[in-house]
Amino acid sequence: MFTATAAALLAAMILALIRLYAGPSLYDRVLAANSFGTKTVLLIGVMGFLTGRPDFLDIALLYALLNFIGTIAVLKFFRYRTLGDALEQKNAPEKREAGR
Amino acid sequence: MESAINVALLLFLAGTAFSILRRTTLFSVVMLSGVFSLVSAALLVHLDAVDVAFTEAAVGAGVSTVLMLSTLSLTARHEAPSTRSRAIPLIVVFLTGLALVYGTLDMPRFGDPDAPIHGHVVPRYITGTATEIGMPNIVTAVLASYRGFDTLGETTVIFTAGIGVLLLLAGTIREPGVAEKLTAMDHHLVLRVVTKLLIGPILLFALYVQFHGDYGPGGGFQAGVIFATAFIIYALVFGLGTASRALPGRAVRVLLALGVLIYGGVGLVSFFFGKNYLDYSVLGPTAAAGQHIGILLVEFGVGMTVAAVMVSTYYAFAGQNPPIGDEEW
Amino acid sequence: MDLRDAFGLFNYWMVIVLMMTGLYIVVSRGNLVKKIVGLNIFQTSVFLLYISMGKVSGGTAPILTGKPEVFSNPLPHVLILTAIVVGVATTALGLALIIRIKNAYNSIEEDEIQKQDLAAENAEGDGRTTR
Amino acid sequence: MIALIVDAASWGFLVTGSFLVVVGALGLVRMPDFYTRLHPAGITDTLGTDLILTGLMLQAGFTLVTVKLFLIGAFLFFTSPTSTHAIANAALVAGLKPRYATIPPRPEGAGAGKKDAR
Repeated sequence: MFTATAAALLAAMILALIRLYAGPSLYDRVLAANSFGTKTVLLIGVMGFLTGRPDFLDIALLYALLNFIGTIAVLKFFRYRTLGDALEQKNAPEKREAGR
Repeated sequence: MESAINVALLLFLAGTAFSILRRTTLFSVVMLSGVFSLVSAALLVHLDAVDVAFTEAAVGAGVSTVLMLSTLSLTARHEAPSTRSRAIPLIVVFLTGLALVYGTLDMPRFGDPDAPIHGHVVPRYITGTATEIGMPNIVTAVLASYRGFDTLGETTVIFTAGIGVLLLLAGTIREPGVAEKLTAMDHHLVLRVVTKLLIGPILLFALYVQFHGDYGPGGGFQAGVIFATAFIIYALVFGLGTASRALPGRAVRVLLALGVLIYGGVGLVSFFFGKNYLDYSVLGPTAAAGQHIGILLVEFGVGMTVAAVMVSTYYAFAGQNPPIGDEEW
Repeated sequence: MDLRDAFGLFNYWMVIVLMMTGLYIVVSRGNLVKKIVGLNIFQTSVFLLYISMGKVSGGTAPILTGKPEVFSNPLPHVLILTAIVVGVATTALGLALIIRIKNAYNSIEEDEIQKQDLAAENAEGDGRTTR
Repeated sequence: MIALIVDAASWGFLVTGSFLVVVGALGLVRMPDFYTRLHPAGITDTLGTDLILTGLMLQAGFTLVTVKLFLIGAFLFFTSPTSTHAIANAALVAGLKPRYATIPPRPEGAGAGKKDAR
């Protein structure tokens, strides 16, 4: 049963990676990375049960606590340092205005 | 299933590495390298290296992404199209790769219990940990006691790197008043509330990791990074000024040196009892109890230095003046 | 070499693929931040090589449970654990250098920096010959 | 008997959770633009995650492992929606427009389709 769950999680991770590689915008990548992180937390948990030593959940706990920092950092460096310039796209003055 | 997970995770790593190679938007590169670290942590758990996975998780989940993003915000966001020839590096890389693959043909097969790496001192460490040190986590025992010298060296390297960052960036840190205004996220009520909720548990978890390292995965290196991450989140959301009121930069610099001093000092104490440097067995009533006290103190020093290096690095990065030439981005 | 052998070396080969990808990024790309990311990939692949060598089939994580069990080799774990934190500290140092380079040259592309260096050198050389 | 029921319930949770996680990931790939992708990524992941963790908790019984699993669930319950909110906010602030808006976009937002193509 854990095997089936692990297989499902791996499949979901592949799908999230496809979105991560494909983009197209940076936000899609951040979203995919974030969702990939949640799936990794689950996979680490299930892997503990698969090997019969489920007492190593501290790593999953760590990711559950800290994984949103990357997202906050992205939001912050977008909005407060870079004058709201839309990423992956230069010369977009109207968006720069929206950012302020 | 075991080997399927192994193969799948290795393929994820390769795919992510190729994707990093192809992207030219540096923000995407940073996000991908975060995912790379995540997958490698899962793979390390799979390969039984729970302590290593814990360290990779602690570092990769926050600190390295935040440092990379702050560098990007100070430098550039796009990679300029390269004008160099691709052929020569490709040939070099292929030849090196082939030579390395040829080298692996003589290596013991993956998982071989009779491989030479498992001989020598390793059986001694595994059997000795229970009797000589008396703690369940073999990795912590080897790290802090059997190979305490190595770890002292590594801690000193981290300390030196922290000093290097401060030397490079301290001259260009901007006025604290300006920094405060620029860096707080006042409009984000959701983020402020959730961050407030989470900082307590993160600090508690760091303490758990610091002092539970003898029994489970964890120890000073991991706990130091987690402590630092808590302060970095605080600084990200509530502003650099608020964070440096809670933990002033001067105090961080004192802790930076104090951690290494604690480590070295514990070693000196055993001199006074007529033992070798970093031999903790004299510190307690019995040898095992002494080892336990010594390892706790040493790990505490490591945690202090690592946390201080990470926090002072973040302070230095976040306090930089944004470059003047914004328009060219 | 039969299939079993090839499977027994799969981990090492994937590690080499990762290592070479990292090396290729470092050698072929001129952007300094990307070079640092490439170095990180190279570094992680070395970590995986060490940990793969330490794995014992049927072994478990080297934390004693009170029962007699086969443990994977703890020594590579110790070496790599410290190396990861040292790695992030040196990465921070590299990034700090990049920030200073950006301040001095207003660019983080290696080609551009070399061009500026060369121009400065030539100007200096001209000054010396006319003197 | 009780053990059998707990086991069956745990399997039920695990299967449903795995199904939801896969469906969410599928949605992440198949949905047409960034804002629609937020739904499968954010909502289904939260429910799928909690179901899988509940299934694992039933397997672990009353041990420290269950406490840790509960904490993982609780923290993900807070952080996952927060990061979804943060990304959506960042995208909106940076000027990324929804591809299929029901309100006709203002003239300056006319290039929404073009923007998405990048």
